[in-house]
Parts: sequence; C-alpha cells; structure tokens
Amino acid sequence: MKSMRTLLTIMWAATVIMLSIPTFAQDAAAPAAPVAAPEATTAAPADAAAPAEAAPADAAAAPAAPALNSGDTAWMLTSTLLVLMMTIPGLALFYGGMVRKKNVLATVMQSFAITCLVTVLWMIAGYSMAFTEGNPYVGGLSRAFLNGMGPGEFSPLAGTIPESVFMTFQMTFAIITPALITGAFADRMKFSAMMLFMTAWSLLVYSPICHAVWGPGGLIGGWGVLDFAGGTVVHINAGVAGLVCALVLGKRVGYGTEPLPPHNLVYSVIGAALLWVGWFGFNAGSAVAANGTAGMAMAVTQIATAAAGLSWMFTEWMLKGKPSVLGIISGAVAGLVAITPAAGFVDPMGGLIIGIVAGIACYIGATALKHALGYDDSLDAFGVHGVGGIVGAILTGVFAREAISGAATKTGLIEGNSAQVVTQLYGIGATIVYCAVVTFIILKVVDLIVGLRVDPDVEREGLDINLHGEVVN
Amino acid sequence: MKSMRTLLTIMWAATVIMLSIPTFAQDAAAPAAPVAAPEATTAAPADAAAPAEAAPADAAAAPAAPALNSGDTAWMLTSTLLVLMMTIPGLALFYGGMVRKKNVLATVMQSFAITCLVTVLWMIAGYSMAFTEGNPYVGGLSRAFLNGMGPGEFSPLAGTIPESVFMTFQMTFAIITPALITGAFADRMKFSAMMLFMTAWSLLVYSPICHAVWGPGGLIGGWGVLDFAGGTVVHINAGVAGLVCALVLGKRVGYGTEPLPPHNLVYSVIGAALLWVGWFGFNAGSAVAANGTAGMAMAVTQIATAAAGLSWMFTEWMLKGKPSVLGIISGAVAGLVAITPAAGFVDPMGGLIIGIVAGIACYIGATALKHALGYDDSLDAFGVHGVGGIVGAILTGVFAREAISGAATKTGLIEGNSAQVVTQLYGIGATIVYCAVVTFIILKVVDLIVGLRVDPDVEREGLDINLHGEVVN
Amino acid sequence: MKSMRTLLTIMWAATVIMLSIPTFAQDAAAPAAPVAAPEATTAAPADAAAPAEAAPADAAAAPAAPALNSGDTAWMLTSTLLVLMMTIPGLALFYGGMVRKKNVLATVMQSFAITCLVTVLWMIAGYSMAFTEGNPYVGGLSRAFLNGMGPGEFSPLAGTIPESVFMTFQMTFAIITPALITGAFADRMKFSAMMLFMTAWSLLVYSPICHAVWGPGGLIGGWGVLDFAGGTVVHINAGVAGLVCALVLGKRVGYGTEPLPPHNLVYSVIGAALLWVGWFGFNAGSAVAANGTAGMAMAVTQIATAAAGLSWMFTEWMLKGKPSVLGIISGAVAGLVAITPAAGFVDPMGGLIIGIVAGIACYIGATALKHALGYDDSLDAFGVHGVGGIVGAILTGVFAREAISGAATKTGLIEGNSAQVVTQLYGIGATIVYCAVVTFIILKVVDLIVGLRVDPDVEREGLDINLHGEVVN
Amino acid sequence: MKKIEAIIRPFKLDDVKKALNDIGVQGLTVLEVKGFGRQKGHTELYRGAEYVVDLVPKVKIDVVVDDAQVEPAIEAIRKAAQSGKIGDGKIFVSDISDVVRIRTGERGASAV
Amino acid sequence: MKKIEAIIRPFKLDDVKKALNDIGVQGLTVLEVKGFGRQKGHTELYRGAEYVVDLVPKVKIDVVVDDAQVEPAIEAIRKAAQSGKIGDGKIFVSDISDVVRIRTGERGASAV
Amino acid sequence: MKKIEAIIRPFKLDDVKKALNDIGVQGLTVLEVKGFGRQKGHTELYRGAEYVVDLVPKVKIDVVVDDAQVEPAIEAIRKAAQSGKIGDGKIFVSDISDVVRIRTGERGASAV
Ligand SMILES: Nc1ncnc2c1ncn2[C@@H]1O[C@H](COP(=O)(O)OP(=O)(O)O)[C@@H](O)[C@H]1O
Ligand SMILES: Nc1ncnc2c1ncn2[C@@H]1O[C@H](COP(=O)(O)OP(=O)(O)O)[C@@H](O)[C@H]1O
Ligand SMILES: Nc1ncnc2c1ncn2[C@@H]1O[C@H](COP(=O)(O)OP(=O)(O)O)[C@@H](O)[C@H]1O
Repeated sequence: MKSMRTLLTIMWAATVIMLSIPTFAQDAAAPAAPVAAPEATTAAPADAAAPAEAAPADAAAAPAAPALNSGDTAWMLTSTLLVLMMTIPGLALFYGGMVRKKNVLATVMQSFAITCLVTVLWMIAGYSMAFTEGNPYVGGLSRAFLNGMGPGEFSPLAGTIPESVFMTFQMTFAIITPALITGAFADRMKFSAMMLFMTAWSLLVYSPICHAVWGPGGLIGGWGVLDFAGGTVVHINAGVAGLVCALVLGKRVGYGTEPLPPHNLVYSVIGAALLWVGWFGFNAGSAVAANGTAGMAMAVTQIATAAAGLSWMFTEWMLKGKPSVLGIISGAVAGLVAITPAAGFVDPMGGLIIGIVAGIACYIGATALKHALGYDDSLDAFGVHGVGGIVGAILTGVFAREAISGAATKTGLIEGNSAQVVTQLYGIGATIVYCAVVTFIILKVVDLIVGLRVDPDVEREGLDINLHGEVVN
Repeated sequence: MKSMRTLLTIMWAATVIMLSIPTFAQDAAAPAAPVAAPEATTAAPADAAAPAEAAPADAAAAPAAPALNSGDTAWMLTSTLLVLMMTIPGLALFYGGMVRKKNVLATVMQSFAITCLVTVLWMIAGYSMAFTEGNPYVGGLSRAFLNGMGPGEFSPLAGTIPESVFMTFQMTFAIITPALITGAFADRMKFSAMMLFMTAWSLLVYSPICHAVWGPGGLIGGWGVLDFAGGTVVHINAGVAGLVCALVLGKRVGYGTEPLPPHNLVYSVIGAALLWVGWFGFNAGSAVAANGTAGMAMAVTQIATAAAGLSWMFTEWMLKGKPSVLGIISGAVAGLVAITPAAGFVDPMGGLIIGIVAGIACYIGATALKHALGYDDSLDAFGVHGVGGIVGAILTGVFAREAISGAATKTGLIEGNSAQVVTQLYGIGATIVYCAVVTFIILKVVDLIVGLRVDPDVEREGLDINLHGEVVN
Repeated sequence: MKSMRTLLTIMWAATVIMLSIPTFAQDAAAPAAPVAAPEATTAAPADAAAPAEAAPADAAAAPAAPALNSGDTAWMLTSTLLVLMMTIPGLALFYGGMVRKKNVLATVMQSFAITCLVTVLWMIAGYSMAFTEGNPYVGGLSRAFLNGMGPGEFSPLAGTIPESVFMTFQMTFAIITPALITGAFADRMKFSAMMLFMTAWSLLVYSPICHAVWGPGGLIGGWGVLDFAGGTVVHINAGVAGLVCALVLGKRVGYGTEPLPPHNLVYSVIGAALLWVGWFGFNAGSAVAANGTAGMAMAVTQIATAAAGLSWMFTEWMLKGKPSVLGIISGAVAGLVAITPAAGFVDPMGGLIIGIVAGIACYIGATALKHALGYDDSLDAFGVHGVGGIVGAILTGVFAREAISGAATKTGLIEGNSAQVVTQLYGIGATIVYCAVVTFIILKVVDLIVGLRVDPDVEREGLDINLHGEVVN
Repeated sequence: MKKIEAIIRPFKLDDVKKALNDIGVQGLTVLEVKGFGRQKGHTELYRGAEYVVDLVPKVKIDVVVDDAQVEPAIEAIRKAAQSGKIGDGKIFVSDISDVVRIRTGERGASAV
Repeated sequence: MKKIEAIIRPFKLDDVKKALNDIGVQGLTVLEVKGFGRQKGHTELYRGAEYVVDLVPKVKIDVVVDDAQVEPAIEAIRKAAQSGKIGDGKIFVSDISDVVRIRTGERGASAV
Repeated sequence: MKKIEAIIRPFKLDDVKKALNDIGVQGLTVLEVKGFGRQKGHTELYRGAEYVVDLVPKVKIDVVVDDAQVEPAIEAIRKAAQSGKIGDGKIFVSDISDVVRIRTGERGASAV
C-alpha cells in the first residue's frame, strides 16, 4: 500500500518533470542543429519517393498538399494493429513460455501493463516529444495530449494517411521497445519498480532517440544513418537497456547452480509466430504506404527471418547434437531484428545473407558472449535484440542498394559507398552511449525510491502469487 | 439421443417461426414509422460524409451511384476477419482461461459453436431482418438466404464496398454478441439448451435491435441515438441478456462456499489481447472506410482501452493491495466496451476520460454490484459488457464533438447539446427493456423443451467430459 | 552428428539436382503443350476481369501496362501475412494440441521448420519453377534467387500489385502445403528425414503442380480445371502425400491397442480459429484484389465453414451421442478445404451445400474410411484435406455460376455445364497420380539415406526430449 | 501413530477437509491421482472413435494421526466422502513408526 | 493386507494394468511421479546451454491386496514392467492394517 | 528397511536431493502434492474478490533406505529443508517389508 502510494506520487512527478524537459532542451540545444530534411534520409516515417509507384495517384509527390490515399491508409491501419499484436499477445507469450511456471503471469503482465502505460504516456507527451518540431535531440510539446488531432489532420511525415493513424502506428513502436527490455530482468524485478522505470525510460530514452533518428530535424537521422524500421530506435535501444538492467539487478537466485528451463515452449512458439506475422506491420508498414517498397520490405523480411531460423538451428544442431525448438524460434526473432533497419534498402540476396549472419551472431550472443561476460540476461534481450540490432545496422550499411532504396544516397558498401558503414557505426554508438547512461541513472533512482528487486523468498516462491495474487493451475 | 432429436426439431421449427415473424411485424407496425434517414445519424453502417476526406475520389459522395473503393474494401475485408478473430479464438480464450479446468473445452466450444450457428442463421434470415427495408422494428426478407447477392452488388448503407463485405462484416457482430452472453452462464448450461437459446435469441433479439439502431428506417436510430460501433446493439444487449440468464439459471454449485478461481489466466491474456487487436476492426472498421474517421476511432480506442486497464488495475491495487492480471485485462475489455459507441465521435481527451471512468465503473460492476445483488454472473458478462456499455453510451452523449463526428447534429453535453444525453438514455432504456423481456421468454421456453441446466453431478464432475466426451490433460 | 552431416550434404545435392530438372523438363516436354492462356481459366493468380468493378480505376483492365493499385496491394500484403499465420501458429497449434503431450514440441517444430525451409527454397528456385514461363509441367529459372525482383516489378499474373507481394503471397501457399502433410506422420518421423523429404517434395511436387495449375502455360490449368484458391494444388496434393506417408511409415506404436487422445484441445481450437481467420487471406486473397470477387469469396468461405462445422458436429452427435470439440473444429477445417477451389465461383447457397457435404464426407474420411483401409493417418491429413479437397473440387464443377465467376466459361453442372465436372475429375486424377508416385519415390530415397522412423523406444518416450532436447512442463 | 490414505472423488475434497478439521486434525497432504476400480471409466471421443478411459481422476488424502484419532478420522472421511455410488473410494490405514517436524526437529506423537 | 508400491516406466502402465487385471486385482491407484535412481537423466537444451535433468518421469502404482495375492501381484508387475535396462524401477511392499470401502462402510479384507 | 516420506517446500528440493546424495542414498521418488497444516495459505484475487487458498504447494520425497541409514537420512533432510518458518514440513517413517528391483528381480535390502 505504501509503495503503491509512493509509486503514484512518483509517476505524477516524473510526468511533470518529463514534460518540462523538452522545453528546456529546446532552449538549450536549438542553435546547435542546422539539419537538412532528415526524413528524406531515414525511411520509416515517410518513404514517399518510393520508386515503384507506377500509378502516380498513389504517391504523395508533394507533401505540401496532403491527400488521403485509402489503400495506404488501409495498410497502415492494419500495420498498426499488427505491431500491437507483436507485444500482446506476441511478446508476452514469447517471454512467458520461457520463464518458470511460477512466474508466467508476472511475465505476461509486464507486456500488458507496459502496453497500457506507454499508450497513455505517448498520448500525453511521448508522441509530441518524438515527432514534432523541436531541436535535434527532442521535439516540442505542440501535440501534447494529442492537442488538435482530428480526422482531417495530416503529419508532414506521412502525407497520404491521417495523422491519427501515423500517431497510433508510432505508438505501437513506443510500446514494444520497453516491453522487449523486460526479457533481461525477468523473474526478479518488482512490478512497482518496473512501472516507474518504464515511465521514465519511455519519456527520457525512447522519445528522444526516436526523435533523433526519425523526427524532424533529428540529430542521428541528420547524419544519414539508415534505419528503415527501427533497428536503432527499437532493438539496439531495448537491447542495451536490457543489458544495463541485467547488470544492475544482478543474477536470478539459482542462476548457474540449478537449471532454469522454459516451462512451456508452446507459448513461446505462438509468441514467436505472432512476432513474425506482426513484424510485417513493423517492417512493411514502415513504408507508410501500400506500394512496391512495402512489398520488397515484406519479401526480404520473410527471407531473412527464415534464413536466421535455419542458421541458428543448424549451428546448434552441429555444436550440440540437437535442433531445439527454442533455437529455431530465437533464430527467427534474431533474423527479424537484424532485417529491421535494412528492410526497405536491401535485395533478396542481401536479406538472405543478413539472416544467416544474424542467426549465428545471436546464437553466440545468447551463449558464448553471455557466459563469457557473466551477466544474467534472463531471456536474452541483449543477446538477441542488442546483438541482432547491431549486426543488422552494420549490414544495412553494407547491403543497401539503389535499385531497392530508390535513392542514390541510400547505398551501401556493396555499391561502393563504404562511408555508409561508418555512418551506421556512428548511429549505433550514439544510441548505445545515450541509452546506457540514462538507463543506468533511471535504474539507480528507481532503486532508491521503491527498490528494484523482490525479496529472495518471493523470487523463490514465484512472482505470480506474491506480486499479483494469482497462479496458473 | 432423444434430446438431440428434440433439439433438431425445435431448431427447425424455430427457424420457420422466426422467418414468418418479420412479415407479420411488417404488416402490423409499418404505419407507425415516419423515419428520416437514420443512417445519417448512426455511424456504423456508413459514415460516408466523414470530414477528413481530402481526396474526393475516396469518399462516396453520392451513395446513389455506388463506386468500389479498393482501399476501403481492403480495410473492410480486414476488419471483418478481425471481428471474427475477436470471437474465435479471442473471446473463447478470454472466457476459457477464467473457468475451472474441467470446463475449459465446454467454454471454448460455446464460442466456436455460436460462430458456426449464427453464420448460418445470418445467411438464412438474420441479415435480411436487420439490414433490409422493413418497418422500424425489423427488416424484410428480400435478402433471405442472401438471395441475389453477387460480386457486383452494393448496399445503400455502404456505398464504396461490395455488399458481400458489408454483410459479412455485420455477420461478425451478430456472432460476437451472443458469444458474449455465454460468460454469464458459464459452467452450468446444457449445450443443447444453449444452441436452442442462441438460435432464438439471434433472430428474435439481435436482428430486431440491430435493425432498430442501424437498419434503414430503424426506430432507435431514428431518435438520433449515437452508437458508432455497437455499444447498444452489441454490449448492452449482450450484457442485459447475460444478467437475465444468470438470474434465471441460478448460481453455480459451490458459489459462495468454495473458491472458483480461473485455471489459466495465460489463456485469458491471449484472449484479451486478441480482443483488443481485433477491436480495431470493430471500431475503426465501423467507419466503413479507410479514412480519417477510422484513424480517429483507432486512436481513441487505443487510449480508452489503456486508460481503463490502468484505472481498474490501480483501483484494485489500492483497495486490495495487489494489481492482478485478471484486473488489468478486465479493465482493458471494459475500456473497449465503453469506447465502442463513442469511437467516431470523441477526441483523445474524451477517450481518456471514458476509459478511466469505465475501468472504475466495471470494477464496481464485477465486485460490489454483483455481490450486493447476489446473482452469479460467472465471468461478468453483465458486470463488464452491460455496465461498460451503459457507461459508454451515456458518455458518448457527453463527449461527442463536431470536430470529430463531422456533423453539427452529432455533439454532446460538452458542446452544449445536453439533449443528447437524454436521447442516449432512451436508446439504453429501449434496448434493456426489449432485450430483458424477450430473453426471459426464450429462456423459459427452452427450459420447458430441453431444460437449461446440467445435473449437479455433471456440474461437479465437469462439463468437458460429460457434454463433449473430452478432457484437457 | 553423423546424420546431421549427411543431411546437409543431401540437402545441398538435392537443391542442385532440383535446379537442373526444370531445364531438362523444359527441353523434354516443351513441344507437347500448345496451351491457350490458362490464367484466364484458373482464377487464383489473377482474376482481373472480375465483374464487380464499378470503378474502372480499380481494375487492371490491360495487364500489359501494370499500374499499382494501393487498395489491392494493401489487401494482398494483409492476405500474405494471414496465410503465414495459418501455418504458424495456426496449423502448428491445430496439430500440436492433437498429439500426446510428449510430442507437442516436435509437432509445432515441424510447422515452424517447414516455414523457414520452404521460404528459402522458394526464394532459391521454387517461385521461379512455379510461376515463370517454362513448359506445361514446370517453369524456368529466370527468377531463381528472385533475380531482378525490385520495388518496381510486376508479374503478368497480378497486374495491380508489386511482384514482390505476389511472390510472397504464393510463398505462403508453398509453405502451408507441406506443413499440412505432417499431420499424417505425426509422432513417429525423424526430424532430419522430414527436412530432407520436405526439401525434395517442395521442389519436385509442389512447384510443378503449382505451375501446371496456375503457372503460365500450365498443363492442368490449360484443361480448364477450376481451382480458385488451391483445392488441387494445396489440399489434394497435401492430402495424397499424407496418405502415402502414412502407408509407407506404418502405424504408430500403440495404435489400435491403446488410446492416443489429444492432450490439449484448447491449442487445437486456437489453431482451428486462426486457420479460419487466416483462410480469408487464402481464399479472398486469391482474388488478388480488394473487390467484389474477394468479397464473395469471403462470404461463401464463411458460410461453408460454418455449415461444415455444424454438419460434422450434428453427425457425430447423432451417431455417437455427444458433439465433440474436435468434431466441430475438424468440420470447420473440412469446410474451409472444400470451399477453397470454389470460393470465387459459387453463390451462398452453393457454399452452404458444399459445407454441409464436406462436413459429412470428411467425418466419414476420418472414421469409417480410415478404419476400413487400416492406415494410420495420425491427424487425418488425408481424411480432411484429401477427402475435403476432392469433394470441393468436384462440387466446384457442380455449383460454379456465371453470375459469380463472371465468365460464361466458368460455370458448373447446375447451369448445364456438365463437362466441367469431368474436367475437374481430370485435374484431381492428374494431381493424385503425379503426387502419389513422386512422394513415394522421395520417401524411399530418404529412407535409404537417413531412415524415416525414429526408434520404437524414442517413440514411446516421446519425440520432444529425444529429438529436440526439450519438454513441456 | 497411523497413516490414513483416503482415495476420494475430487469434488468431495472440500467436504472431507472440513470434516477432518472439525475433529481437530491439523495437517494433511493432498495428491492428484488416477484410480481404477469397480467404477467404469468414461467414454471419450476422438474424431468419431470412442474409447474407454478406465483411469478416473481421484484425489488421495494422506493424514497422519495419533492412534486415538484413527477411528474418528475414518468416520469423518467416510461420512463426508460418501455418495453411495460406485467410485466413492477407499481408505487404507497403516503404521507410522516415527514423525519429525522439520521446523523444530520435534519427534514422535508431538510432531504430528 | 499389503500395499504394493511399484515405480515403473510411464509407457509400461498399460501392460502392468493388464497383467494385474489378469490375476484378479480389482483396484489400483496411479500417480505421476519423478524418479531419481541409477538411471541418468536426460540432457536438455536451453539456448545453447545443456543441462542434466536428473529427475526422470515415472509412474507409481499403489495396489492393496490380500496377503495371498502379494506374490502373484509382484510377479505380474515385474514381468510386465521389465525391459532389462537401467530405470526399470522398484517395487516396495508394506503392511496395511485396515481397509474401508467408503461407499458401503465395509472394512478389512472384504473391502479391498 | 524403512520408507521415509518427507513433505518439504518445493524450492528446497534441490538441496535435499543433494544432501541425500551426499550420504549415499541412491534412489528417491518425488511427488508434487498440496499441503494443509499450520501454515496459512495465500490470499488470491479474483476480479476484486479475495479468497484464501489453504492448500499450499509442497513436494513429497519418498526414500526407502536400510535401517542403518534411517537416522542419517532424516538428519540430512531436516537440515537441508529447514528454514525455521511455519510450513517447513514433516517427515514420516514407516516399515517396508520387501523391495524388488524390477530390472534384475533382486529382492530385499540388496534391491534398495
Ligand atoms: N485395491 C486397491 N488398491 C489401491 N487402490 C484402490 C484399490 N481399490 C480401489 N482403489 C482406489 O479406490 C478408487 C475407488 O474404488 P472403486 O472400486 O471404484 O470404488 P467402490 O468402493 O465404490 O467399489 C479407485 O479408483 C482406486 O483409485
Ligand atoms: N531407494 C529408493 N527409494 C525410493 N524410490 C526409489 C529408490 N530407488 C529407486 N527408486 C525409484 O525407482 C526408479 C528406478 O530406479 P533405478 O535405480 O533407476 O532403476 P534400476 O533398478 O534399474 O537401477 C527411480 O527413478 C526412483 O523413482
Ligand atoms: N498430520 C499430517 N498428515 C499428513 N500431512 C501433514 C500432516 N501435518 C502436516 N502435514 C504436511 O506437512 C506440511 C507442512 O506442515 P505445517 O504444519 O504447515 O508445518 P509446521 O511443521 O511448520 O507446522 C503440510 O502442508 C502438509 O502437507
């Protein structure tokens, strides 16, 4: 009860503080940023100049005069709910099946509660901080509380669909990113601490990074970093935050001494499958149109995912003697992660190679790397999303092709543009540093307020009964 | 075997009787209804005059000359399957996880069998009774057996999509409504009785109310009641029918003396998540177009749902000391229910408030109200759908705004139109009275024919093995 | 380890051999086939001349000048992911719930691994072998490795959507077909053998039959066989292959002496529901447009499915005394199968009758027929997909109507075109013979290389722990 | 001390627990089991095939009591669990030579 | 009367049940257990990590029989459950001092 | 020979298993049970209603040992399972009159 009241007070205070930060940042940082139309460089918000448009009526050539395209809108409405489906029930089940039975409800609860929490935060301030004009680091507050949003509004970032759809589509990205982090601290974090942490993280880490990469005048987007659907914003960001969480919270009771096997991989298979299906909303939806770019994004996503599933499976089969179910689904997710930044830029061969590499790299990330460094990333949030995101971001700089991206500036090493790989590394580096530092600070503050970890007895007996008063029979 | 044969006979007789009723009603009631284009007042079937249409090619300005819009059609095909997904597997799992293990198959069976049953009934007569010209109470039989429906047909109610899509979209609403009722009598109704009851209820309650609210010349729609996506037709209707069922069937064996906890809330979380995802088809689909109205409906649906999930969770956390998984998902469903009539009419702030109120009101509905009145609404069909539907219908009359609804006549108390709240109360009242009376009569008749409840021994041992000869291991 | 290495070698060799076969076949068979535009006769790839197109801008009247239609593209992107969802998690769960608990992971693993495997095979050669110009039996290699596919490419078979979308849509059909076969040999096949078998089967059976029915200049399509969405290509093909597998592998240990009941029909219900929902992508998606044909396909699919669910359920209820959950869901799947070839050609009454007949026929297929002939088709891949596919193919020839199909040549017995039934029988016969022979040969070869069946001890103890090193707790 | 093992119908568990409580029994252990006895199992359906499941779900209750409490406990269980139909179950009694309470280390009758 | 507790391989349950039936045993109770013995557990995989699960799934059968039936019952179980490999299981025999049939209230040998 | 039945907290299973192993116990059988004792059950929530679940999940370990090993085994279990809080569990000891190793047919003490 007491921690409850503390929690509510803190959440309110945090929101107020967050809301004032952008304004401050705006004053402080605005002069530093002479940026040139980053939205022409990063594809997610608006890839309006897609080359495949055979019917000119379908392309929003002049974003100045927004015109609703019902086909694009139909696809983006669909994409939005697909990305929501990735988190609930997709990710909830993917993670829920991997924990022990006594923690399954607490695990699915995290994804569900984050979905509710971030929806409200995004409405209050997150969307405005990410996607309105501001400075290179964060947007303004002109759309706080979605002020002024109505059926006739369009965003300059998405000319052929209503702004309400663009806002909700981006909301689903803001939801899944913190939900991915929960894999790193599964089985041991307090629910109240998690809610506080996620409130702060969403506003202080996600919205700024999202703005910097995709927002108008954003810093990282301005560098020319290629991130089609969120390799940096979503996966590296979540993976690194997960790593910091795993380090700060410490290992699970029993880690290393007793086996902590998944209790029901059927749930994880359902989860992985829904992640795969929903990811078409994520990647092909990031074309913000129902066109050839969306089609290619879908095709290469499918190929990379399958290739990564097979490459993890065969690696494990060769090294351990058996192809595991958890292996192939982890590989598939690794492939989905790695193809995310590349989806609208690479051709099928590029997708195939990215998939194969991602499957092997994430296998190493979730086994050798984790054991070598000795942290307990329970469900491999960093091992899969961090490692996969980094691999994907770099390989995007390698395999981007003009024939697919439709822009001479969006090409990779393979077409002679070796500078792109360096640009990608800048983007990765900036994200890692900012995310790691701020995540660490938030965790420390939350630890002071309510404490991060549950009691060892609670951890042993299970979070379901202790935190939520419920069990699965 | 015997009850089986009786059942078949009854179903056949019922169908024949049903089919003759509309004709009778038509003769009897037709003169009573001078109605003026109710479909301009209620938005679900055709919100053709949405204000956001920047591209005139996308709007069906003149419904007289129907023109296929492929984007609208794409979205409505998608919406249709989303609403189907809400019932199976969505609702089936939401309910299935909440019962005891011995009844889980019988519970999911109810949703599945209703899906099959109502599909056939809707084809035979339901659609025609709801959506063709008739009198203010019920439509005619011109589309019985979907007579004359082909790829080139359009409904005057949905000018830019094929009538086949409109018919199937509405069919999914006709499916989920009776399926919602099953929550009220879970764990104790005979399967044969349920099939009989649902046959009659679908034709005698659902189709007439659907016609009265959304059909051409419908009585309640003619009053100017605002019901964007089915708060009245679906949720109040199902909730009230559930309450009557709970009262007539009586309490479960063991209710009040032994705990009857949910056996696997993981299923319920999957169910709630799929209800949420599918509800975009329900609410945004009720724009019957891929446009700005659909976009706003999606956005406010998302916000209200999240707010209600949080408000139920925090209420419970404060009052009981723990935030439960069942609490947050029940809250989310309550929010979905309450925003349903309002989705195309209110702005984001309206959605937020409706969500918060709905979460708290339904918490009370499923706890204090139920215990005070002493009925056993097993899975809170009335507590969530009835209460949430009424709250939503009233608040639609409060928060409707011209800027969102696009019509000066569709505004609420907040813009000075206090009469709308009264109109909403008329709609609620009419639905409650008609539904309660006819539901009661049907139950009594079914009880005479096959008996409503299973034997106490069957109830104790479990419905799965006794009614369906199957168990979950 | 050893079988692993063998497997890899074989898979590589198989791929190389497969890749050379089409060229060979091309030389050998080309002169035999004077074909006239079969794509005008079979509807799946391009039903461009649908009669319902009120807005000419939405129809691709002249495939010579492909023009992107964003609405059609939106629907086909959606349809593609729906068909993927049918396999994972749909079919995986449908089958997974029916096996014993010790085999559930191995069962879902099969669907997941096939999804990965066939994706890569389709990219390498399958798509090209099925859908590019070649001879009447198989296509060429011009699109091997998806050579030349980019955002601006269109296929002559699907004029209004990008070729990338058409390719991925067809890929999902190529995935689900082999996945369906696994039901026949569930609980007893080696995973390595399955991977080898499926590699060969996909390239040697699926792609050729797909080409023959739907490909440019295909043999069976040229005969005028009507197969709207894959009754022949997918269901008869998979069902017959399943029957051959069941015969070659032999019965499960314990079959006939101990009960082998489904361990968790909740999974099967989720699976069946997702199959149903996803099937709209399959059937309505096979219109390759968001138009009236798609709408009618959706409507009749819904009706036939429901009718078949009820007809199986009532049959069982009458004969065995109880309506089982497995019964109604099996019936629904049977209805989906049977309506598949007919979806764009029959009216609602036709759909209703096809559904009723399919439910009863497949009930017999899964009971009397199986027991009479004495094979152990574990999960009734043949009993449902084979029988349902054959029933559907024949009834398509009976109930096709010009008012729905939009072509005077696409009518059935009911409109006096009794020849169509004979044509359908030719198509069925050709598919059965080719599929049975080649499937048998592949099985024998795989048996020689790695052996088809697991050890009896492994079978008794469970495939999960032995093949994949994992169990469900 | 004696151990009483009672195999009963699952839905009688609450009644039996209450009856034992009423006569002062302080602890018991419950196991989910499957039983095979005179009671014939159910017929289940599988795609139109019927088969008999002869193992019926039952609940087993283990109670260790002082010798003096044996008869009252048996009586309490019998009354609470009886329905008069086949399948009501059985009670088995056997000797316990020692009891240890883990928390305190107490032994013998006082540890029960 | 004696209680025979047999811990066997799960897939031998049907054979053992049949063997006991054949010698006239009228009732038995089955429990799902996990066993640890000479048989080494399986190796399971978890994201590339292998670990040994030393508790192997077993089935425990409890049968209470007349003293005269003890040896035939042991023999029947042994034959039906034997595969000759490590992990075949154990049989434990102990005394039962009383039996009650709940339905009728009968006691002693006639209640078995 | 004696049978030791120990009812312990589930998360103490690994410790107890190790402790028994250390004193040379070669086999044991584990059952998931629910217990009712002095320890009060949890309060669970159901749509705003609270109710007490008085059956707490426990693990039961059955070990059959030579008479000489009884005391060491009890001691090992007690030490490993003790937390000092209510709900630590109980140990029951009873006689076993015979043991059969199914694989070999050996009987008596050598079969343990
Ligand atoms: N000899 C026995 N040994 C062990 N368990 C038994 C024995 N006889 C009966 N049981 C158990 O008691 C349960 C009820 O027995 P049953 O014979 O069906 O009851 P009734 O006493 O009504 O004839 C059985 O399901 C089984 O679990
Ligand atoms: N001393 C014991 N006490 C209780 N259970 C035992 C004992 N020894 C063996 N078991 C049970 O018997 C099963 C089989 O024992 P195991 O030693 O593996 O067989 P084997 O007789 O072939 O050596 C074990 O898994 C365990 O459940
Ligand atoms: N008389 C008994 N008969 C059978 N089982 C018992 C008995 N007493 C206790 N138990 C078992 O032991 C467990 C722990 O007992 P409890 O009384 O809560 O511990 P404590 O020794 O700390 O008082 C119970 O949950 C129950 O399973």
